[in-house]
Parts: sequence; structure tokens; C-alpha cells
Amino acid sequence: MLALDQRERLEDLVEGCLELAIDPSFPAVGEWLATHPSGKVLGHFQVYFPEELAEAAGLLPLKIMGAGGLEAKQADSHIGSFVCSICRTSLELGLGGRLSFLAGFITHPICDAARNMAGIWGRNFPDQLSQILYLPQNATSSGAAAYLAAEYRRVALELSRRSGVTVTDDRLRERIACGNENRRSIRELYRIKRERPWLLPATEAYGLIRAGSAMPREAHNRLLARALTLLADRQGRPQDRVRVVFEGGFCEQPPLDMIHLIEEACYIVDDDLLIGQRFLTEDVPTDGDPFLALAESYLERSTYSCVQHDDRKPKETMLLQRIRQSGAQAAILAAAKMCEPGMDEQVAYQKALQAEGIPFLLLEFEERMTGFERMRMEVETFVESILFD
Amino acid sequence: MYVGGVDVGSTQTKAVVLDDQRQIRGRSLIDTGAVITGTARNAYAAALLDAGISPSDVAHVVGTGYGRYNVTFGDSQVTEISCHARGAKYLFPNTRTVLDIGGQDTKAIRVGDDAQVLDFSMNDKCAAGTGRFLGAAAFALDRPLSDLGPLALQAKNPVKITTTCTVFAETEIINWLARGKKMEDVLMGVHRGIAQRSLSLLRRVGVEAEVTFTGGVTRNVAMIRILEEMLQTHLNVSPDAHYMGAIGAALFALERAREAPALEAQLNAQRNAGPDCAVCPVIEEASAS
Amino acid sequence: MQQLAPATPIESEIIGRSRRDGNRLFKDWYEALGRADQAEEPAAYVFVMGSVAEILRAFDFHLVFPEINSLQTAIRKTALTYLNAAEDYGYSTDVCGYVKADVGVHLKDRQHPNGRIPRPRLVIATTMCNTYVKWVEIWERLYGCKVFVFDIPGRRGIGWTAELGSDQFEADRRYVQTQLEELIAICEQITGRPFDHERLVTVLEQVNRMAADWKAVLELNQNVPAPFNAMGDAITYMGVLSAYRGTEEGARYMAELRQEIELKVRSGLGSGIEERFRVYGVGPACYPAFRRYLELFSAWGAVYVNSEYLGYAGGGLDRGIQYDLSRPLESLAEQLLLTGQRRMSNMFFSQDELADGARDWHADAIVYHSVKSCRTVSTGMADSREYVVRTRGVPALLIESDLVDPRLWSEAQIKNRVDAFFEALGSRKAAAAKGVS
Amino acid sequence: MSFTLGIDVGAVYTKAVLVDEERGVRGRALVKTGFNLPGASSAAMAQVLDESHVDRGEIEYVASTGYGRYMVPFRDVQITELTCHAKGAFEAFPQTRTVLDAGGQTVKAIKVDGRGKVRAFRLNDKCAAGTGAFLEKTARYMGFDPADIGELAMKSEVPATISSVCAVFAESEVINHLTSGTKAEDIMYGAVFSLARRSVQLMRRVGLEQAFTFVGGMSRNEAFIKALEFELNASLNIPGDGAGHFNGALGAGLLALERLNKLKATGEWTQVLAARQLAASA
Ligand SMILES: Nc1ncnc2c1ncn2[C@@H]1O[C@H](COP(=O)(O)OP(=O)(O)O)[C@@H](O)[C@H]1O
Ligand SMILES: Nc1ncnc2c1ncn2[C@@H]1O[C@H](COP(=O)(O)OP(=O)(O)O)[C@@H](O)[C@H]1O
Ligand code: SF4
Ligand code: SF4
Ligand code: SF4
Repeated sequence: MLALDQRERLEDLVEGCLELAIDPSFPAVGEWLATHPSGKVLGHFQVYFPEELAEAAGLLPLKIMGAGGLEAKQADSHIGSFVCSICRTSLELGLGGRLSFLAGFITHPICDAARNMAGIWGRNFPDQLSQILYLPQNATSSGAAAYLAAEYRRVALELSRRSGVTVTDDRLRERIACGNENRRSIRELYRIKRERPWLLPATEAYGLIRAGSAMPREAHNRLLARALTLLADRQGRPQDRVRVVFEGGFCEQPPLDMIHLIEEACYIVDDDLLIGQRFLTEDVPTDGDPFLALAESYLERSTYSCVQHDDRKPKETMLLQRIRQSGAQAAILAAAKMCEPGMDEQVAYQKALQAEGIPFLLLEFEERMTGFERMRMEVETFVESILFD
Repeated sequence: MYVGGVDVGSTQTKAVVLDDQRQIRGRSLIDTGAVITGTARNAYAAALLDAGISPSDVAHVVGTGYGRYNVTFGDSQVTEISCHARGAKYLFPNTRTVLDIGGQDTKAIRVGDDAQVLDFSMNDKCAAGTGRFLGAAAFALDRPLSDLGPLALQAKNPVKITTTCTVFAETEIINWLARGKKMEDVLMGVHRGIAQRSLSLLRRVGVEAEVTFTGGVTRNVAMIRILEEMLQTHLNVSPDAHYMGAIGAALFALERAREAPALEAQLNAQRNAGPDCAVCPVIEEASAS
Repeated sequence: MQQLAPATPIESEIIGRSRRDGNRLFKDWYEALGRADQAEEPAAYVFVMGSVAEILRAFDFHLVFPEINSLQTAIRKTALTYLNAAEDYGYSTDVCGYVKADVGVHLKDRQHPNGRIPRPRLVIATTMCNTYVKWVEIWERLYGCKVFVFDIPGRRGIGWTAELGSDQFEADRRYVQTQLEELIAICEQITGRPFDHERLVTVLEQVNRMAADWKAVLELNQNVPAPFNAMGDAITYMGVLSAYRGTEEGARYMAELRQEIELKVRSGLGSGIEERFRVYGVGPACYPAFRRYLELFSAWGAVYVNSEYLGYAGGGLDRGIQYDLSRPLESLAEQLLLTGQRRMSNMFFSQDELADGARDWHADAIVYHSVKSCRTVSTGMADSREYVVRTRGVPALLIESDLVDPRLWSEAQIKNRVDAFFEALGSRKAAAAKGVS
Repeated sequence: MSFTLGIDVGAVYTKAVLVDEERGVRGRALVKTGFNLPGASSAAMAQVLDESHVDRGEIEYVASTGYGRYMVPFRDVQITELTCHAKGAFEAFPQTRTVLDAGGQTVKAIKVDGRGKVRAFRLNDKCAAGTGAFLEKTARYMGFDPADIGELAMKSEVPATISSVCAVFAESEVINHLTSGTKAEDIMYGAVFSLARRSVQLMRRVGLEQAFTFVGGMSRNEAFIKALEFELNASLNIPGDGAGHFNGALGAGLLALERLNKLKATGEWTQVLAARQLAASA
């Protein structure tokens, strides 16, 4: 039914991806389950999760990142109004019975709300494995890599118990190789977007990447390969638009309309949308201890996000670097409503850009927002202040 | 013997007189005015008039509602949560869940066999999704409140109201009309928005049949219909549903009147006496400085 | 119940002592900070959940507890000034109020209503709260001070425990101990002093005494009537516990407190109000309306008999941890991990423990205080409440306000909730009493 | 003679300002926005043409702004009200660095640079408690006409405290005040003050750099100005003679003029005219 990698036109491919990405019935997962009758699915939360672990245990990893189109009918009574939307709609997916195929749900210490999700999930779905994978926050400690490798082993063991498939080193290496191919393709997409943004709008790149959050890795690799082939033939010419970096999409996802709206007047040349899917910036070694290889890649060869602390990567320095490397003129500093780390970081970013004299626009969004009039005004004013002289 | 219940709501004040057989003998409803004590008194007097009795016939009066402490002539106060539960349980003995949508607040209550409140939840801080939302719609459309429900039921393509703020709702309503939407479709959107909010409160306490719907918004047929659809269950709605808080208060009054008055007085004194708890020394220091 | 014996002069001296002394200790505390600021002695900023005071004391760092500073601005009714300063600087109204109140203090040149706070030389965030990490990054930017994120892997899920000595536990412990050693090296560098193992042993011993007494004090509140209010005086006790952790004064205070509470129990003295309801607290105290908050309860004769807050915000000493003084560093690493997993990050999964606690402390109900500022403690509250009500059959009330922001205190609405809850609880208690007789 | 027109379609009022080649204001008009936004903008244009005895044909360029800026059928360009308010305020007071615009449903603080360009801005939350709607509700509730808010509040000596965070709940507070005998003017001024406090907070968030210019419909409300100046502890520039209410439209008119001049200078103007003719004939 999907056969996205067969599509003739990039536009069709992207459209298929976007439909797939925002469909809360997870059609690609359904397709996989149809061919793997005894297969199980592991849900994992934003931002980064080593999906290779789940795959090596025979589980299909599914990134749970809320559902902007969903009304949080039931979840609202479990989670207070001061919590971001992604937590709520993620829970709604579960309470509404849309994730009945899950064997478990793994969250991370990215923020206080996300850690609480492990408890909430566990209370509401007692049959599922519901845990926190404690990614290290003291990345420069000499004990961090060994600890993380042990933590990965622990999770692998828990997953094996659920799936009945032991995670062997060889199997894990094989999955890492597949993941490497995936990350390479994504890096290539971002390179094109940085260098020739008129060829690849951010919405399209977003759709292509997000589709991978809910389908087997191989299928996504084929899809990306197809997209890159089609992209090579694409023609276009640059227009007079402001080149911006979009920062703030690391966890809760802005609605597509919002990215569209920004793109009407800007080129989004780089961003942190779905940063978890490209958190590792180089190939993970496929020799040696694969658990350690994954752990070291996370600590040593990775990008940044405001929910990961690393002395060596002050976030504002990293943002400035992202802006310079992509040749952006300005930045859009967005934060999801009620997202503590996002809102905290917004202030630091703002001060740093002020000091550098780089224009920026502060935006607050919510995945489920539907009215964009106010945001349109803010974006237009911002562009007017840069373009009109 | 007679007893009275006066429910001073943010929007409307309701008073009820019961006899000792728990029959309603008089009722009244007036808009809550600027002088609350006066409003409460007037409503009470009107209910007495309706019942054809004089104040001295009344053994006990309970005040409830947000202005319950303004019922200065009352003998005691009970929160409207307990009163709605009590009233609903009396009129519909199989009630397990009560939904009260009033002018400024919406409450979901789970009740036990003895009409005790087992659990409740209510909106606070923000008046979004309350009866006032309908008031705003009525104002914006320049139609009387009582027209809204029947109109909404004619909707074919309801719009989705995105503004949650009761005050700004007016603008959104006008906007939709400006964009050529039909009045009934817009109204349906407004009703659905309110129902949706109520539902989330209800889910917080758990929806168990039977569900009894109380408060001023019960006068709105569309709201009853929509809620029934969304909950997929029948709602008990009494013709006296708007008076439910006052009825409950009167039932409490009856109970109190029958208890030993001395004990009652003692309890009251206790509750109204200032607190004498031990407080943190840090605080004492703070208030001294 | 015991008859109240006439108070001897000694007894009247003892009762109320912990309140007076707590008060004095806090005054001393802030005065010492003021002197440290003037003398530019090294100060370390730490948090109540995982303060690592044990190590820092051994280096004679002045400890600054920003959380205590923030709550003090609320208690002194000055929080709004600081919150506004931080919001004007750029922080959203939806950011944790503790963070903002503290940022406000720093923007106002560290002038706190209780005195001037020294500048940080070293700041340590444990990962018990993720906002701690964002918070220390703020000071790092303001002062360029050394930041140490002390990563203590927390509890992984419901029903998950790592047994002491298991592979799992060992992996975590090695990580924690490595970090302890790295932290010691940093302290040596900053202070220019070698680490003093003897000192560490003394401090640990002090903590052992405090923990044992604190545990006893909390358990004494299982008595009926409860000798103290766990959301009233106990907040002062807990403040001393955190601020004076591992000191001689702290150990003496806790011993004397225990003596006072024991005496109250022997004399049948309650918390100062006639006890009609006993409630078990979840969530922090309401500092912006501290007194009013308690009054809403005491008006119903409701006494807080214990609170989960006293556990994690007291640094996890409520279960009376004891360090093994023969292997100080390892034991410290072990206990950091254990208290982190069982008493602090445990709060996400504590539903059954709360219900058990309510039973053990003979509480009639659980009261959740959900605070908008703090997603760490509040995100799961509505869900946990639903669990204890449904699955464990414990009546529970949820109140929403804040621990520092007075704008989030809406008294009329909160009073309505509290009144309705106790009306219902009262009638249920009465019905139950009838059923028994 | 050649003119440009700025038209500001607000949530409450639609404002039009006619600008001549010398940047002078040649006419202005104010109509209620109501349901029909295109209709309101046409009515405003008709009114301004009528009053200034100018022909439609003499208007060479129209810039629309305000929340209904896309609903002006005869516009040549649309610009946001933030850019327009900055422009208008800067024209009237070139030393302006912070602009406060308070209208019926929004309050906006804008930081401008030495050339009148927008540097940063903040808008009120999507909650009525921080907007003029709150004042109107309070006034209506006490039985006064919203137009008399300023006059009423100016009589107050001791403003009452209004602390509710919700404009709807504030009504109960108003009732409580009335019950306890507080005078209507004190309550009104209390409400005005609470709004002023929120507005100044927005200004602080963009940096509070002097000089301050206050525009929008609320700049006609004397009590609000007084409360703002008290909160700021500084004086405000206010375009005289009610001109502050037309500031957005003025900014739009000026930006239209600048755009027109640029088009003429680069020679693109003939293309624009040709395109217009084509459209008209089609
Ligand atoms: N005739 C009516 N038709 C429809 N709705 C009504 C009618 N009368 C009152 N209402 C609704 O009831 C609300 C008042 O409900 P009520 O329970 O009296 O509130 P409160 O107790 O807060 O004053 C009004 O806001 C209005 O929406
Ligand atoms: N003559 C006046 N005196 C005092 N206030 C006025 C006057 N005219 C308008 N206002 C205030 O200005 C508001 C409308 O301002 P405006 O800037 O036109 O808003 P918008 O652009 O949203 O339509 C009204 O709600 C009213 O409060
Ligand atoms: S959006 Fe922010 S607050 Fe919400 S889960 Fe993600 S990081 Fe946490
Ligand atoms: S989120 Fe909670 S625990 Fe964390 S710093 Fe804020 S108040 Fe403290
Ligand atoms: S959004 Fe509207 S209803 Fe809600 S608090 Fe604000 S003014 Fe009140």
C-alpha cells in the first residue's frame, strides 16, 4: 500500500511521507505487523533513543512524539495544564487505544515532565515495560561511557525479556550499520538544504525524516535513497528570502502550518527539528563492543540540544556555529508552550544573539495550535524589519 | 417545619423552600446583582412568598454558592459541590456522577450511596468553557440566551472554535460570521467547546452511570443533547436542575434542623473561629519584619 | 490516651525550643553567608536533593541553597519583585518560579531579603531534577563559575530496584563514585587544599546521627494526636536538616528536636489544633500563602501528619540512612545512589508508597499540592491521585497553586475545594462511624 | 496631486489616513469594524475621500495593516501593525525607542531603533485579562458606557485592588468591591491600573528604553495614560488630538509613500500601472 520508494515525483513522495507522519493510526507499523504476526513494537519518547537496541531485540522501534491533530480528551484529566502538549497527546495515543501493539514505552531524563511519563505510563498500562533510559548528563566524566554502555545492556536485556530475542553483538552491529546508512542519508539531505535551500524546503526535509520515526529502518533507507535520487534532478532558482535557522523543534514538534508559514518568507537553512534522529553526527564504529560504540558515539560524536548537558558544548556557542555554518542571517528561537528546558534556553540564546547582533524572533508554539494569525503577524513583522529598508 | 436553601451563584441566585417531607414549596431565581447580600435576601424573600410562609416558619437556612458567606441571615454554609451532589441524589437516587455547569464554573462530582462526595474536580483560574461562554455568544449574536440551544441544534456544518478565552470568544464568533458561516454552525461550535471542557473534568472523576446534569446550563437543550452524544449515555435532567444547589442546601438545612441544635452551634463556632494552629517561626519572623 | 501532666519548668523550656532554635539557626546561616560574601570565601551552590554537603563540608565551602533562598523570598512576600525581574530579563511566566526568584536575586546584585548571598565558585546540580541542570547553566553564564553536573541515575520504573551488590547497581555505583572522585579533584583545585578523609568521616558520622533522629521524629507523628504539623513547623525542621546537614549544630538540633517531640507525645500534646482529620501530604508547601494555606486546613481540624515532601526535599534522610564509616567514599557513593533512587527520583512512582504511608500514619486522606512551577513533582500528580483513589481506595484531594509565585494563589477557589473535600470526608467518617456502632 | 492611503483594520475600529507627497496627513477616518471587514475598509476610504475632497483616482498606493489587513480588497501591499506603529510613532517623535500600542483586544510593546525599524516586540497573552476588553467588561458590568471609562476613572482618589487573573472572575471581585461600598470610580481606576501594570510589564520585556510613545485607541483614555506614567515613573509621548488612535494607519500611509517613491525611482512603477490596467480590463 505504501510503496513510497517507488514514487516518480519527489512532491508525491514527500506528500506520502507527511501523510504517514501525521497519521495517528501508524499505517506503516500496521503494515509491518501484518508481515510479522508475532512482532512487537517498542515505543520510545523524544529526543534520542538508540533504536538499534530495539531492532536487535527483534522489536520495531516507534518514536512517540505526540499527535498534534489529536484532542487530548482523556489525557487532560491525567496531566495538568502546566505540562507541554507532547506529553499529553502521547498519553492520549495510549489511552485512546491507538498503541495497543506496544510492548513497552521508554522515556529519558530530558526534562521533568518526560521523566514523569514513565510513572504515568506504568500506572495506566501496567502490562507494558515502562521505563526511563538514563542517558548520562555528566558527559565529560571518565565514567560516563562505561556507565552508558552498561545502561544500554540493561535496556537490551529488558527488551529481550519482552521479545524473546537475545541481543547479540553481531546482531547489534548489523543494526548499527543500517542506522549508519540512515544517518548518512539524512546528513546529505541537510547538506542540500543548507547549500541550496530553494531545492529542498524544510517542510519536505521534515516529512522525509519524520516518516522514519514510524517504519522499519530498511524501508526508510530505501525511501531516503529514492528521495536523494529525485532531488539530484530537481531544478530551481534562489529567491529573495531571509535565510534563517529554526531552533526549538528538538522535542515537541511545531505544527506543519507553522513551518510553512515561516517558509513563505524565509529559507530555513538549518534547524533542530527531530534532532534525535540525527543526534549522532558520524558513523558508529561497527567493530569492537557495539554497546560501547553506541555509548561513545552519543558522548563524543554528537550534536547538541538543550536537554543534554555537556561542558564542551555550551548551547549558545553551538547555535552560533549552526548559524554561521549554514550562512543564516537570522534565527527563529521557538519554544514549545510549557516546555521548561526550551523556555530556559530561549533566554540564553536570545542574549547570545543580541551580543552578536544577529536578528532573531521569539516564538511560542504548541503542536496542537490551529490559529496562526498572531504568529503570521510576528513572522511578517520580523521579515519586514530585515528586508524593508 | 420548613427549611431554606439559598444558592448565591456568580450569575444567578436561586432560593428554595422545602417542607419537612422534602417537598419543594417555593422557589425563586434572580440575577446576582452588585449587592450580594441584598440579592440573597431578595431571592429568599421571593421563595418564601412563593411558598406562602413567613421567615419565622423556617427552622434553618443554608447558604451555598460562591457568595455563601453573603447569606448573612443563613444559619450555616455548605459548598455548592456538596449541595449539588445532595440535590441530585435526592431527585435521582441512582446518580453516581453529577455535572454542574454554572455561570463561572463547571464541576464534575462523583457521589456515593449516601450522597457523599467521593471525588470532584472543577475549573479554576480561567472561566473558559463555562456558562459564561454562552453568555458571551448571546451577547455577540444579540440573541436571548434561551434561543441559543434550539438554534445550535439546526447546525449542519459546525465550526471549530479555537479561542478558549470567554472574553475573546465574542470576536471569534463575529469572525466566523464575517467569513459567512451560519449562525447555527458557529453556535454549535461554541456548545461543543464547552462540552469538551466539561468532559475532561468528568473524566477526571470518572464517568459512572447514572449521570445527573445540574446548573443553569441545563436549560439549554443543545448542551444536553451534545453531552449525551459525547458521553454516550442518558443524562438525568430535572426541570428543577437550575435550582439543584439550592435544593441540596435546603436538604442540608433539614438535616441540621433535625440534629441537636446545640451541637450544631458548637460546630459552627468552631469552623468559623480563627485558626490557632502552630505556624512556622520563619513566617512569624517574616510578618514581624 | 495519657493525661496531660503539669509541665515542669524543664518541659516548658523544651516545648517550642526547636522552633526558636530553628529560627536562630536560619538567622545565623544568612549572617554567615553575608560574612562569606564580604570576605570572598569560597561558596558552593547546591540543591536540597543531592547536596553532596558531605564532600563540600570537608573542604569548608560555604553552602548556598538557592531553593531555600527562593522560598524565603516567597515567605517574606517579596517573591513577586524577583519574579518580575527575571521575567523582564526574558524568562517566561511558565518557567519554574524557584529558578526565576533566584535569577531575580542575582539580577539584583545578589541582594536577598535575608542578606547578601556570596557569589558562586562552584555549583553542583544533581540530576534529581532536570531543571537543576538548566538552572546551573544560568549561573555558569552569569559568573563563569565551575559547573559540575552530578549525574545520579534515578529509579528506572515502577517495580524496578537495583539491589545492592547486583551488576546493575555496581555499574551505577562506579559511575557515581568516579564522579565523586572527579568532584573532589575539582574542590582541591578550587580551594588549593588536599582532601581530608578524616573530616569526611566526621561529617558522615554527623549525618548518621541526624538521619536517625529525623526518622524517629517523623515516625513519632504516627501518634494520635500528631505532635506536629508536617506542613507547618516541620518545614523549619526540614530547612535545618538540609542547611546544617553534616554539622555539629545540625546533629544537636535534631537530637533536641527528637527530645521535644518525644516529650510532646508523652504528654499527649498535639500540633496545636484540635485534631479531627489527619492528612498525608504530597507536593511542596505553599510558601506564598504559607499561613493561609494551613488555616484552610486547620479550620477543619485537619493536620498534616506526614508528607512525601519531607522525604525528598530533606535530602532523602527520612528513612534514616547510615553510612559505613569504615569505607567512607564508597558508602557515600552507595547512599547517594540509594537515596536518589529510593527517596528522590522515586516520587514519579510513589503511588503505592503514598497509600501505605497514609495507612501507617493513620491518615484519613492524601492531599496533593500541585505546583505549576515544579513539573518534577507535579506532572504525575493528577494521575497518581486517580490511582490512589481508584486502586487503593484512599480519599485524595488535589489543590493547585505554587511554591513561590503569589499570582497563582487564588484563595476563593482553593477554599471552595478544601471545604467541599472536608464536608465530604466528614460525612463519610460519620457514616463509617455509624456503620461500626 | 498624488496621495497614499494607510488603512488599519482593527478588531474594533477601522482607521484610515490619507498622506500627501510631503508626508503630511490630509485626512483621516474612523469606522466600526463590525462583521464585514472589506466593507468597513471601503467605508473608511470613502469617508476619508469625502472629508478631504480627494478623488479615488488621486490615491496612487494603498497599504493595509491591522488584523484584517488581508481583507482590504483595494490594497497594494499589506504590512503588519507592528511595523506600521513603529513607523508612525517614529515619524511623530523621532526620539522614540519604545512604542506601546493598546487597542481593543491587544497590547503590544515594540522596541525601535534609531531609524524607526522594529527591533523587538512583545504581545499580550491570548487572555483578555491584559487588554482593553477587560476594562470594557468592567465598565459595562457596572452600568457605564465604555466610552466613559477614562472620565470615570479620573475621579478616583484611591484605586481599588483588582487581583484576579481572569477578566471573567474579576467581575466577582468587582461585585465584592461594590458590596463593600467601594466607589465605582475607584474600581474602574483599579482595573485601569491593573491593565497599566501588565502593559508596562510588556514594555519592560522589550527593554524599556526611553523615549516612550503611546499609541492606539487606548491613548485616548486619560486615566490609562495617568496610570501608565505612574507605573513607568516617566512621561509618555502621545500624538495629540486623538492622532494616536490613527497611528497604525499613518504608519501604513507613510510606508506606502516610501514604497511608491522607491518604485518610481527604480522605474518599476510603470510595470505596476500596466499590471493594474490589465487587471481592471479583465
Ligand atoms: N434560560 C436560559 N437558557 C439557557 N441558558 C441559561 C438560561 N438561564 C441561564 N442559563 C445559563 O446558566 C448560566 C448560569 O447558571 P447558574 O447555575 O445559575 O450559575 P451560577 O450558579 O454560577 O450563577 C448562565 O451563564 C447561562 O449560560
Ligand atoms: N474616544 C475614546 N476615548 C477613550 N478610549 C477610546 C476612545 N476611542 C477608542 N477607545 C478605546 O480604544 C479601543 C479601540 O482601539 P483600537 O486601537 O482602535 O483597537 P483595534 O485596532 O483593535 O480596533 C476601544 O476598545 C476603546 O477602549
Ligand atoms: S517539550 Fe519540553 S517539556 Fe515537553 S517533554 Fe519535551 S523537553 Fe520535556
Ligand atoms: S522544577 Fe521543582 S524540583 Fe526542580 S528546581 Fe523547580 S521547584 Fe525545584
Ligand atoms: S483566558 Fe479569558 S476566561 Fe480565561 S482567564 Fe483569561 S480572561 Fe479569563
